Amino acid sequence: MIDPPLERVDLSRLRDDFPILQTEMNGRPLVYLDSAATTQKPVQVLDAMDAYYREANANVHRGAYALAQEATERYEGARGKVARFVNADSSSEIVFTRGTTSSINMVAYGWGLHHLGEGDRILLTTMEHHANVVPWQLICRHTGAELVYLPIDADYMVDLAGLDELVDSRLKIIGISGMSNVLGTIGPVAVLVEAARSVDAIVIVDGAQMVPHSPVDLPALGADFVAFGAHKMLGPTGVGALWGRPERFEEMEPAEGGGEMIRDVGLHESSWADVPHKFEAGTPPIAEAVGFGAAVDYLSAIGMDEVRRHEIDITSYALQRLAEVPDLKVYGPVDPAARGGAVSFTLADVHPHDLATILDQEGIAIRAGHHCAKPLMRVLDVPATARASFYVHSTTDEVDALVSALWEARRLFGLA
Amino acid sequence: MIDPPLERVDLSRLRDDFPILQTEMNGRPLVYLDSAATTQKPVQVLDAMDAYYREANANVHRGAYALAQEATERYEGARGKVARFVNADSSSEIVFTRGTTSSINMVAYGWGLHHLGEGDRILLTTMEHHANVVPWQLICRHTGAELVYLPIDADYMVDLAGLDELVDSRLKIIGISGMSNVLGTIGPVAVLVEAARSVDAIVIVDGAQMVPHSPVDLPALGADFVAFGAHKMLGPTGVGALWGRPERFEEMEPAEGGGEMIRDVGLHESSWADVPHKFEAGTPPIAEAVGFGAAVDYLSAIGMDEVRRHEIDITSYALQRLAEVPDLKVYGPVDPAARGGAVSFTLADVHPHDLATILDQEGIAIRAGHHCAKPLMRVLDVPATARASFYVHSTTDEVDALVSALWEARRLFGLA
Amino acid sequence: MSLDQLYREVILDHYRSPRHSGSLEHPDAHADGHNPLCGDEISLDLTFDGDRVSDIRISGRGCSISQASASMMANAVSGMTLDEVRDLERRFKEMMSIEEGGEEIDVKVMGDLAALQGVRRFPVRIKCADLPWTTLDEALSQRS
Amino acid sequence: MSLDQLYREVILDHYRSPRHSGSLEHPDAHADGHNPLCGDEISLDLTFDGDRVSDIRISGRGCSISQASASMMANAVSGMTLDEVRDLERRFKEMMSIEEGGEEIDVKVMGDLAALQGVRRFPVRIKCADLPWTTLDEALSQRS
Ligand SMILES: Cc1ncc(COP(=O)(O)O)c(C=O)c1O
Ligand SMILES: Cc1ncc(COP(=O)(O)O)c(C=O)c1O
Repeated sequence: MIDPPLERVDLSRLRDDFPILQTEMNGRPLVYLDSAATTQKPVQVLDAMDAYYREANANVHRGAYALAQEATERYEGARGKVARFVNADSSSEIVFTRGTTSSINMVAYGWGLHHLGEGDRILLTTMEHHANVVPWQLICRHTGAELVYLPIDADYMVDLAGLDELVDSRLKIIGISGMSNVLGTIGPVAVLVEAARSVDAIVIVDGAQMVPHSPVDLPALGADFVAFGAHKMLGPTGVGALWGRPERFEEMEPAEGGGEMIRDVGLHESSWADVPHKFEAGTPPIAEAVGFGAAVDYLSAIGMDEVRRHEIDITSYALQRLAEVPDLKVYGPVDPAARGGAVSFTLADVHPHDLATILDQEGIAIRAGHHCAKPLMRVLDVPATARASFYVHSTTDEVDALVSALWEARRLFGLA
Repeated sequence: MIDPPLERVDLSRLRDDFPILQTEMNGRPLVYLDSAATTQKPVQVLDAMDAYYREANANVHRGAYALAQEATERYEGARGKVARFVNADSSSEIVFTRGTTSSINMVAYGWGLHHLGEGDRILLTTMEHHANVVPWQLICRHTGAELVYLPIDADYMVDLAGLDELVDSRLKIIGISGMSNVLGTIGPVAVLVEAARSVDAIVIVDGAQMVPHSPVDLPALGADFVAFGAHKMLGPTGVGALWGRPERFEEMEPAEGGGEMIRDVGLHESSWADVPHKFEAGTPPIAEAVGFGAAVDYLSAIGMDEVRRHEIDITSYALQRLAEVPDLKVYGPVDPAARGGAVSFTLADVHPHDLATILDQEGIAIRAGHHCAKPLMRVLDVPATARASFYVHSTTDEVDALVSALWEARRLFGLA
Repeated sequence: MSLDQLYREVILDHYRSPRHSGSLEHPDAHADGHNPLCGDEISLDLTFDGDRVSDIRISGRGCSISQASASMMANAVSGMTLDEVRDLERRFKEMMSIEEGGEEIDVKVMGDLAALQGVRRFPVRIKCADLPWTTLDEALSQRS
Repeated sequence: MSLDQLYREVILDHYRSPRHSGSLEHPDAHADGHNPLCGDEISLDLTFDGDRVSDIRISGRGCSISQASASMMANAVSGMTLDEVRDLERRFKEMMSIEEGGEEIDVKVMGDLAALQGVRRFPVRIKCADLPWTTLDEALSQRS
């Protein structure tokens, strides 16, 4: 384990913890700039999962033998770690899910389906990830509710000018990204929470990017639900979490039925277990939760203030260096303190996929495409963007490599 | 890798592949007799997942760089492996899910919610796992459909006497366990498939126990959907599969919305990707799918005929030895060829939890409780049973240890 | 041998012949207890004579530990004042939580209940022993 | 250098100045192509004069490879008989799948399309080059 707290200058030491960062891609040392899509995993996380399978694997709960008890303790222990990481008041405010998408769907089906009717409204923004759009479209089909949107302004911030007009008794749910995976924009959660309160609407925050990249105190945020996932914060695939206010969880119906989530099952009627188990039907992602716990331990050892500080540093540097490249356009706020470390850009008429291929040959992994934000692509009037995104192990050298490769792209595309 | 096919006598060699089987519980060598709850994992599965994270981790699909391509190939490669394992005609007949429970809920919400109405009927049996009961209760609430049940007969087989009476135009869905996790009973899938055909109902098989324990050719089974999970067949937690007939998948709506499952997303309307991706919203359990692929490779190397033969052998032996213990009652078919390797029993008035505690002290892990089958417990008129369950690595020595410990339980409870 | 300590004769006796078994037609307080992890159930009726437990009836299903604990508890609290019940409850909880080799159990005060001290060595089963007590707690809290 | 091979001038020229760009008001056949993995889009209209492609118009959005491939394809098939189109299609698929250092590409037959052979070395991008052809396939299958 690393010793908390690390000195700022020592973050580069972390790289040794990530086996994949020692590998090559296309014969070049891997420069991984796609952490917004999924993060790489430190050995501490891999070892925690491996140890679970080698020493403690059994199905959780209900097991009357020592191994099952140990498995249950590691699983529930992980819940406690995640709860403490987000400063929850109790472990029961954390429901383990399959990931961010699954967490949002759980609220859509578990709360939305039961509280929305004809003419009710759900307010989103045009920068939302598909995960915070499509579930609500599905719920609208079932309930007759309708979607309304807040636009993005010229500075790539959520435009709140029209908010007042949209806040009335029809408004039941506000869905907002805590941090955009395309623009980096930090969502105006506080303002929306206040607006929601005035009409008794609930606020669900898509925390997929927010939780991994900044210190969070979820109860203090004021929202009702926050969805996030492990694989974007050094943890494994296959597990995520839904944080919720206890009173909202009480109002929510289980979205899935099965074992573990019941109190009693009759042939025609059943009753539910207490929160959070009520929402965890079936064998949960046990090893994955254990890995999630190890990931938040790792992040806590660094310190989330330090994580955020490093992100601001590296993003500032990247924005600066990218500005040197002619014909390069960045989509997102210019102030590094108002944004996360996902930097979207285009280069003249070079299609982002061509850019990605060119960078790939240099060992540099960036994402190119619509980033699961097609509505936003239409707002930006581009079919796709290229996106570099950073995390705790990212270095200025890696930014430099990105920038040189962009110059090479200019040459290849004959941009003078 | 082990070399296929193993000689029958060599199955015990497999034990070296399972690190946890070399450990102790309460100071005694672990005798793991709870494979029906979850199986232990061979190193081959753990290594495949570890290697994925160390060499190839990236988000799948859409990635234009080599690492993302490699991750996608491993993920889709795993889909191909699982498809071949169940003899599917194409990889697109396999949807990766969170597990068996999730697979059944997907059909309930994706097919049931859209095809059922007031007065329609869903036919289940009283031996179903909660995972194949509760989702249908939830769908009945939403649609006004009703549940009807086939009972269990005195030989612990599904009683088909009343079937004809229940097969009429109201019948829309039949849900049947391919193999009971409590009784070991093999469900009468073929008979129910024929009954369903006559009235155009669909059949969904809960294959949680069936798929891991016997050679399966899912298309030949005749059912419309089969749900199963990795963690009960040497694979990791956090992933499962839903096999479906292509034409049924086409009739099915996505149960969850988000990234990866879309063709296009507008502000108010979206269109879906092709099957199977249409049903895989969000970042899938990538490493877990890779582990699932390694698990079916391992089972295929043994050969599923051999797996089944071993299960019949060890179950015969267990039934024989258990019959020697006075006051011990087994719940389930006596013919080992008509059942799987989950053996439920009670011993006089010793409560199953007390039994489990006593066995636990001897290093023997068995399950005690309702096994997520409360309706069946009512049929059997017991609050709980003890259950020993076997898999490829189980030995007759382990059965012997179980039987001695049961004698010890007799002594402790003063049974003469 | 610790299993012998867990399954002492007095425990099996209470398990097999539970005292104060049954229910009351007009209870002053009632509560149902349930251990979701293992399915054990306790249903508890009480009547009071002023501050004193005049009758207590318990029905339930479950393992020897939960059912014996219920029977022993019923025996003990029957006829006690509320304060005495609270005191016994505190002592019982203490007994279940103290380290082995810690404070001695006062067998005179605890009576048969002292037989449950072996449960401490089986952490999975402590909840079984606790179930009747948490159910009693709920019934009493209804009353006040 | 392989990237230079991929992004040859002729490809960039077709990317920047796509031939046969646009749509037809009364097409005899039409198809939309879409690569769900990267989002590239192709929309294709055809008219026929008997067995011969009399006009072809393409509009689309996407990377240099898919758009250049579309433009080159339109150039090549315009005026061809259906059999000739099928033959060219076969040759193109062959070119994209053969091992490097394998059979020589017949530049005379393939024309500008030969410039796409560099794509083979970038397996992720082969689908980009293929997209216009699978879309053409669909349009032709509508007709028969
Ligand atoms: C017959 C049967 N069905 C369904 C399930 C549910 O599987 P899971 O908990 O992995 O979703 C199980 C296992 O618990 C089972 O044995
Ligand atoms: C802002 C945002 N929301 C939601 C998601 C969906 O997360 P997942 O795919 O892990 O469910 C992502 C990541 O893809 C994201 O960046």
